[in-house]
Amino acid sequence: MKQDFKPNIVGFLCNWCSYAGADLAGSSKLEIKPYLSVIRVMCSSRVNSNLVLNAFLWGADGVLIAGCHPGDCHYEKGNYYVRRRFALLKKILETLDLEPDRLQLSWISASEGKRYAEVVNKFAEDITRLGPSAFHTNPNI
Amino acid sequence: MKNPNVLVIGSGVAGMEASLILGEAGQKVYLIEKESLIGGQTIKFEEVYPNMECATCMVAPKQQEILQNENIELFLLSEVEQVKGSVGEFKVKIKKKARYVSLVNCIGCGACYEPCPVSLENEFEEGLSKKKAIAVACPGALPNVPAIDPENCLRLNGKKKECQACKEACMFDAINFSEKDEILDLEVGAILIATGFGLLDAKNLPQYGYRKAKNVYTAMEFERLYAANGPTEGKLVLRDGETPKSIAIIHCVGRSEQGYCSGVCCMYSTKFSHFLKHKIPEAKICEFHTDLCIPGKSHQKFYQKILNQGVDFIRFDDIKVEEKNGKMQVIYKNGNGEKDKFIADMIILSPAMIPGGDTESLAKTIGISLDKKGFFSTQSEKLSPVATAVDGIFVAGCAEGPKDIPGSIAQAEAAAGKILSILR
Amino acid sequence: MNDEYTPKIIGFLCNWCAYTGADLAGVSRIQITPSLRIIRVMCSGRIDPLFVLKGLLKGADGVMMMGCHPGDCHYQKGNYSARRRYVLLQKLFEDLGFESERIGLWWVSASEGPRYAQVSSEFSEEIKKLGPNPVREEIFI
Amino acid sequence: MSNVLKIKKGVEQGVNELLKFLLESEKVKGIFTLRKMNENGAVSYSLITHPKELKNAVPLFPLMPVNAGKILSGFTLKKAINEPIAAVLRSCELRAFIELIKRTQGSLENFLLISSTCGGVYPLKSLTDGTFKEQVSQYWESAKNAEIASDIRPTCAACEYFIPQQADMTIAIVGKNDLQQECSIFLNTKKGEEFTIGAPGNIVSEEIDTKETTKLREKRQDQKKKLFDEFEKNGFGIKALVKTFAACLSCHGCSKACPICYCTLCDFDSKTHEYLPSSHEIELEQKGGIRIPPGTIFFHIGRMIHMAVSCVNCGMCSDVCPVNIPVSTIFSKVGDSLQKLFDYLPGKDIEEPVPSGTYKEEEFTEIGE
Amino acid sequence: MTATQIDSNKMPTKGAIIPAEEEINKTIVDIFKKSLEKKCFDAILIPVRVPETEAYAWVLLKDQSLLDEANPLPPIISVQGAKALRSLTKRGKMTQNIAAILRPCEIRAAVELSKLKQIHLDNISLISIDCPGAMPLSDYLADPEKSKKIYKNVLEKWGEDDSVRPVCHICNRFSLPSLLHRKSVKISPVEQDEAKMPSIDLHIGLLGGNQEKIFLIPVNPKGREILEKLELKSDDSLDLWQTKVSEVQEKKEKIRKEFNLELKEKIEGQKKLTAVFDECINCHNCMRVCPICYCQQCFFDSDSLTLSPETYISRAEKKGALRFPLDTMLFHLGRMSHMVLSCVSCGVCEDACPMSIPVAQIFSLVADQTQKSFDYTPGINKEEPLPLQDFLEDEFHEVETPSEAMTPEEVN
Amino acid sequence: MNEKIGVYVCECGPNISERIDIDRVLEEISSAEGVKVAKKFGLLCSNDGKNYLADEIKKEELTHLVVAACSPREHEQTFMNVCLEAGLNPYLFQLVNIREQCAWMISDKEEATRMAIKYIYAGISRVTLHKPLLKKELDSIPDVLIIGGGISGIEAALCLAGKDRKVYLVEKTESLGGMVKKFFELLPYQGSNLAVIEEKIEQVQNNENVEILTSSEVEDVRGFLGNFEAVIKSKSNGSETKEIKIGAIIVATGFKLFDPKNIPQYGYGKIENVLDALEFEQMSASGKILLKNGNPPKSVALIHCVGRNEKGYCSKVCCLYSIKFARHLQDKLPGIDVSEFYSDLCLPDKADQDYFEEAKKKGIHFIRADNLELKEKDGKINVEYKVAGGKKDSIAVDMAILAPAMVPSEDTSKLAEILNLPLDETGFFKEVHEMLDPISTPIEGVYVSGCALGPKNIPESIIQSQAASGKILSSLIPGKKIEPEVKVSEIREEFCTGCQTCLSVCFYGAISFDEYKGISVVNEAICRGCGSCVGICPSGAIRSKHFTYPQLYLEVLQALR
Repeated sequence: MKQDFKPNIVGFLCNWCSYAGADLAGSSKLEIKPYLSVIRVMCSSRVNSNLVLNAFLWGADGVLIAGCHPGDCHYEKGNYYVRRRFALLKKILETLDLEPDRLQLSWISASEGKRYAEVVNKFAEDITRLGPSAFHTNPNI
Repeated sequence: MKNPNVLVIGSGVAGMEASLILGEAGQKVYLIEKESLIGGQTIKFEEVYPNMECATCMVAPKQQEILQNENIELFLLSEVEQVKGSVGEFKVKIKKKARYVSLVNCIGCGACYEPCPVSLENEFEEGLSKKKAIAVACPGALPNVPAIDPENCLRLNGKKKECQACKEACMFDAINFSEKDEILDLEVGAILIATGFGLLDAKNLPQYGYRKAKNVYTAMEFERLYAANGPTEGKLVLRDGETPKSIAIIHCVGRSEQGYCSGVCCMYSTKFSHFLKHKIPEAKICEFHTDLCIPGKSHQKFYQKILNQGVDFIRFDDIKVEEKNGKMQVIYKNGNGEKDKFIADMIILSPAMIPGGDTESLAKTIGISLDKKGFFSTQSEKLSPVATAVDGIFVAGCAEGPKDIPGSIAQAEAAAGKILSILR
Repeated sequence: MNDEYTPKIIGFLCNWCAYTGADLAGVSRIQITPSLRIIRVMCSGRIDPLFVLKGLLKGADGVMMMGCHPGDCHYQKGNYSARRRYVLLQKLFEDLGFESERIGLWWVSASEGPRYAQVSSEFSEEIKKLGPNPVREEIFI
Repeated sequence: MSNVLKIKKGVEQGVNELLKFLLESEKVKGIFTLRKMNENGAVSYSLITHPKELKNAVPLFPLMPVNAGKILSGFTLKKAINEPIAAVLRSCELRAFIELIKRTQGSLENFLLISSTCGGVYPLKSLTDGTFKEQVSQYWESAKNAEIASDIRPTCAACEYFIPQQADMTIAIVGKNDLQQECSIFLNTKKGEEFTIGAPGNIVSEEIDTKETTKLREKRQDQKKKLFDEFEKNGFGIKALVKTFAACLSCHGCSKACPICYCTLCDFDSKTHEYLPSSHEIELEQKGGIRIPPGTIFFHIGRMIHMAVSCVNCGMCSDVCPVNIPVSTIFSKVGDSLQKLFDYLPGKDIEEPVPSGTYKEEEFTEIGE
Repeated sequence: MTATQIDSNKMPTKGAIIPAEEEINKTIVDIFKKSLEKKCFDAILIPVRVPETEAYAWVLLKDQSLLDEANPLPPIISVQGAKALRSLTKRGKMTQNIAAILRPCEIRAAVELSKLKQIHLDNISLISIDCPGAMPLSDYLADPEKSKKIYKNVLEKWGEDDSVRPVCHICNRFSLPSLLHRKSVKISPVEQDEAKMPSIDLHIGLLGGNQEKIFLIPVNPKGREILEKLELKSDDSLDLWQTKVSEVQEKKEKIRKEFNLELKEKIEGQKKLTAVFDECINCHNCMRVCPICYCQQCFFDSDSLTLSPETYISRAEKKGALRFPLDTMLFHLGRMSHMVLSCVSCGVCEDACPMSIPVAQIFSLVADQTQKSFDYTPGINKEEPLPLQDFLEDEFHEVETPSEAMTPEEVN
Repeated sequence: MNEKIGVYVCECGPNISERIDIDRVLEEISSAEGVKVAKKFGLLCSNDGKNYLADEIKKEELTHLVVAACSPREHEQTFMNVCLEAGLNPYLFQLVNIREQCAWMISDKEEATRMAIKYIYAGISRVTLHKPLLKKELDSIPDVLIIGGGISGIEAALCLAGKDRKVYLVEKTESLGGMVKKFFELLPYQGSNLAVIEEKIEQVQNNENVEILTSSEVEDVRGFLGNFEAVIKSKSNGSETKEIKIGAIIVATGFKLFDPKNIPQYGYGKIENVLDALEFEQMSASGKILLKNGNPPKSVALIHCVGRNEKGYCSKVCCLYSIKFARHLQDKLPGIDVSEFYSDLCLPDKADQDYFEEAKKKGIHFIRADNLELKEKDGKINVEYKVAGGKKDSIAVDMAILAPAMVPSEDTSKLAEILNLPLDETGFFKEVHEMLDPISTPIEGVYVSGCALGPKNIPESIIQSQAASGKILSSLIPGKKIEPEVKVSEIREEFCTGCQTCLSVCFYGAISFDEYKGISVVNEAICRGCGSCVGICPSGAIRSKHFTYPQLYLEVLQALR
């Protein structure tokens, strides 16, 4: 693992819970590792496999999807669907041994600023440990 | 011509809901809140039964809407001083206390907390954490603007007149020590009281050992204790930093003294068990209850689920808490009249919901009556569950009696409905 | 070949000239071949070669295209395009060994009722001579 | 006569030298060319931006995994590139690109177009069935001698347009006896000359058309005639077509691979050509039986109507056909005839309009009277 | 028990045994001729050889004479049968009664498509047949005569001859009635058993018949009614068939396991998988012939992914080079994420791949794993909801980051 | 491309400026494609800042605006308003959050600056794909359909009907009043006040803005908030149907009682003088509390929680009305012996407990028991039961009154289908959000009140009706147009394959299927813009405005810079 490896992590955050949680982490001045770029979506269920694959294949070292806790979805059921889709994607990557650990699904509520910071930092650590994604440099992808 | 404006007193879920409905209808709403933030009691909860939704996530969009709605004028740190007139033409005097921090200039960066030399007990956190004399109640409070506590601010209470640490730290010129309390005159067509509830002070019931035994908490304290934005950031620890291994939750604290069942304690106590079981799976948890009051179509299922998770539910007749050799024990008589005891590291009391602190004075100010239990009374004999005896004055939420959140919201919507119906 | 055989012919007629011409023939009580089924289009330029192809592959015995005379197009230039497409189609049919006689293009003006009657009955006669479109019996088409 | 850059190296190394020069001197931002991907011989087009990646560049490799014209069109569909890129592509690919640009499906702007006199390419199948390595050993020899290399795509063997028309530079291959010693790059345009200023090698003056190229053209023309005749021998008319397309899976892979088929949603894949159950039933009543899915012949002829005048005979369609239908032969036969009809050579001149989009008042005047 | 295992208690036990006088193919065709005569059906959808060629095409026929060239089990799959059914009924239901004779994977794809509203199964009797697999399209086209002979052998030696396509060789779903779907559907318990049966009416059993007889197996009342109309008694015992099905099943499971282990070794991991797909030329043939890929316009063919050239250049600059056509890996993984839960491993994708990439084998491997984790076997019963259109509130917690950011131990 | 993008970075006092090197940010991004100006400002959300921005938009003739400042949750609306004022479509603006999620979270200035640049790049490339979205306005009909003429329905009608708002009150039976008309007394501790009900019925009958349709049922409903159409079938007028147009609907179809016959050990229907609560209400209302043999009962057992375990919920009201029965029996038949068998007493209203205490004082026996079984014995009813600790006991009584669980009324599931409303596990209508929105349904403009949602007492039912009225009065104002959400999903017709997957995941019923075209159709008036449908559509035929695939995809790309 190189010292200067700064992973690129893409985080899809749902507007109502996780994005608010991230804001709270910010206003609580919690320190996070500067590797995660946040992309706001209205509901975690908007995140389809293509977006995740895009990020992953285009060289993201990690992808995080965060939404409201099950049952808390602002649109009632969205996160249940995304969980299924995610389970599918994870399984595909697992079967093909494509480093499924680079994908993570987390439920982060609006009040969980602390958790947001913890999740992001832990994920960043894990990814740093995994090292750069090889897709990043493969000219055939 | 009736004045179309409405005065809403209290910005808890009921007050917010009613204000939003009235605001959406195009009515001008004056929303009066005695605290420095909006949201009432609900924002203190981490999650709510029976679906364990995150309360902040539920309420935050509503809070945002209140702050952004053009039809809603919000008065924080404010109380009603006088009400005159009748339906369609009430004249109201409001006392708005100085905040000393400008809601317009402050951007909520929090730079001013650090330098403040005063450290105080944080009431919002049930005294479980400290705050400064200039502070917001909790992270994520809305509006995200601190207030200065004039009684404790060294400059304002005169103890150190030259202190202006906060002002120096503020880059936005948001702090104004010379701000004064104001009296405002409002004219409204209808008034809605949504001042909420308080909890019976457990100190008044010595048998429960509150404030005597070390780790006895009230329900509200426990709510904050496990809140992700609370004093321990959701870490469940006792005052000495230990993780509790056996927990007793005692229902009906003050029920017989108050003479009514508060209707929600059984469920929220069960919710506590749910949370505890989740966080500390190996912990022994015991719920002490009398009659279980779990109406609502999904509540029994929830109770059953917790029961199946291995939480003990014990029906008691007589109960007290004692501390012996540093161990707390719950001594009780069970449903069959047999005596028994339970050793607990942590005891959570579920006290009765009582009228909010200033209910009596507010009733006097407005000129409406209270019922036997001290809540605002409605014309229930006329099947008007949100109307008071005075035309044009309504009551919603726990100001009318103990209630759960949906009950409060429904009442708020009902009151808004009645108001829209009479003001059109 | 059966004497009874009446070919199925589809005619695509432009609204402004040919169709009016056909109407005129009707008003003038000129006998028209009963084989012709007319489809009105606004301009001969609208006749998609795919219409013609589809008609033939679905078993029409002949397809007629009719439009305004060159220079008379209601839409200025439509019939020139139609002509190119017709040429293309005819050439293509020849190359593929189809009976390119089964398609035809005629300019018929609004006043040419008799011409309309004449070209259509002539075409019908020719088609009769060709016999039914062999495509009709083709199952694997 | 035009200026020719002569690099004293074998043609393959010579071209790589040139490309390296272009990239290293930062005259171009990148090189678009074929690149070897693995040891199996698989190549793909790549945009190479770093000189170190040029070691895998195989600009003249006799395989066409995709038609580069289609790729460049997609590349510049949203807008033109704003920094120069050198693109190495074959004559038919260049023609396809130009046909697409005529339909505003891309832009030539800022491209430095490098092409070659083309000896043809091998079918992709030769790669998958392992025959490629053996076949390719003959390739350069045939090119040198202006012969038709055996086993190349049938459509390549019959291609007479192997000298590119619109390229800024043309690498001479066909009939070049000194292929292994010298690389001749014809600088056809001012742009071509400008970009080679400072390049290794020396400039001479030469004619691209030689006796040798004429010889190959004639051979290919013969081959074409043979190919077309053979097709005609197999039968004409609807019955023959049904047989030819009997195995068609309706996968429409031919249209997807075709550089000229640029539609986002092909009409034949759209709802326009879906049938109501009732229309199936009517036809069933009439015929006693119907092929499902219907419209096989309709699709192929329909596609022909849409694109045959622009067909550049690249042969991609035949290569991707999973059931070995000689699509490209049929299309080039029809295309050839239609192009003659309109006196049109696709991709020859970017200014020349597509025949179906234009007309002359005084043409085909005998029609319709 | 998983859905793929045989629960012989639930398999149909009674059917009609028909002796085959000449070839079994002729016996089957004769039954269908009779079914047209007896008005069991108005028309039949079946593969028919195109005259004067070696190609097969789906034909919907009324005319009995067309059945002479019909073959319910041709050596190849040309168009996937579900695709044919879709072409027939995408826009609505048939008004006539149609019998569709399809291979098990085709039926399953058809059932999946009916869930996706691409096929209207009303008035269609699905008739399945024990399937020994099909041969690679390229092998067959290279030498049809030889292939036909080989295929005869395949039919005789179930599961032993590996001249069939790899996915057929490892197929463990070759006899539909042996598959039951596990989840109860929302209907009364009385109908439960029937509802768990595959959505077919009739099955043609070849296994255990030794090329001398075939089994006509009704799966539901409609199937029994058809046999009645054909004046066939359906009370013959199916022991022979059942035993053979179980036997072959066991064998196939074993082959499949070993095969997939080997395959995994070959493709697993970023490097290997990328290398496998390196040769992809982006023709999308695999998607176009796939019965489950039903989209009018594939997302990966659409304009959604087109970007400005600068973005491509900057991507190239990061790696030194960038391969075109772009995003082939994205296409394969993306397509996989769209359809793999419904993948029936019919193998047509691989047949259609001009670059001979083992698409079907890879997809089948992933389908195995993913479908297992969703406890879903595609195409068994049309009442079972598609996994991604459904959810349970309490499931898949293993994919979530644990909600405990701190465990109690850490707190202490 | 002719974009003229303006990028403005807010210093937010020291909050951003001290943590991020804004000058470097500006230097970097000013060369980004399409950027015309890139500037910083002290505090953009201040009045000065807003005016500055508005001036800049006009002065620089900006086509797109990017502001890098705080969270969109804080000031997105603020800057959208600035755009509106300056004549720029507010959806051609993107707020980039470099405060909360950047400056405040990353202490290393270098890193924070790097991230800020990434974020702003993402904002710039995204904004170029933004489409100007326009607010839509739809006419709305203020009239309301109320289904169910019980106390809930009547209350809602009274609350809603007015000069400019008509109410259709549809009742299945021949007369209004519903269940409560069958009671002998409404609220236990306030005496008989049946008159209140009669008064309300009269009021509603005399209200000229209420059209009462008795013996009628709703056959079909189509449309959305503000524009529903309903077909009402009347049974009395020879099955005549009537079509009405309304803007909102309240379902108040009430409840029925659980049939005690389902639990044989209560002997209901087999043993004489075992009544259910409703039968006793009516008996009391008639004034004659008599046994089958014509004699008044001398002892009565009141049995709570009949069916509670079977249904899985407590019906809340039975405890109180059983006490009401007991006290009524004592009043009418002095000396009578009354025993109440209960499991848990549920008396959550503030006055309930006192009422119960009084009953206890009056000598009514309260027995906590389970495993009850009623048997006929010597012409009497023998109640056998177990008390806590498992001890068995029994008493013999003349009469037993069962308090069965409240269950959904017959038509609930049929109506749910017509209205496309979900039911919960218990078979009652399901509220959109049990906590926060207790009377709304997933279909905007359709509300449910009273016992159709679950067991409830009369005041609660009334509150819910008033609440539903409140919602309608505030959202459907006569003459005012409704403004549906702008960032909704849209279908690209030619790409839709008609698989209806999107329908299956849309919680709000905003997508329907056009049989003729064979494609899905989004009703923009209903869609809330969550994008679940977009997430699941494989072909990308459906997309969410302002969160389109390419927009997000460019953000991803920039994140990977």
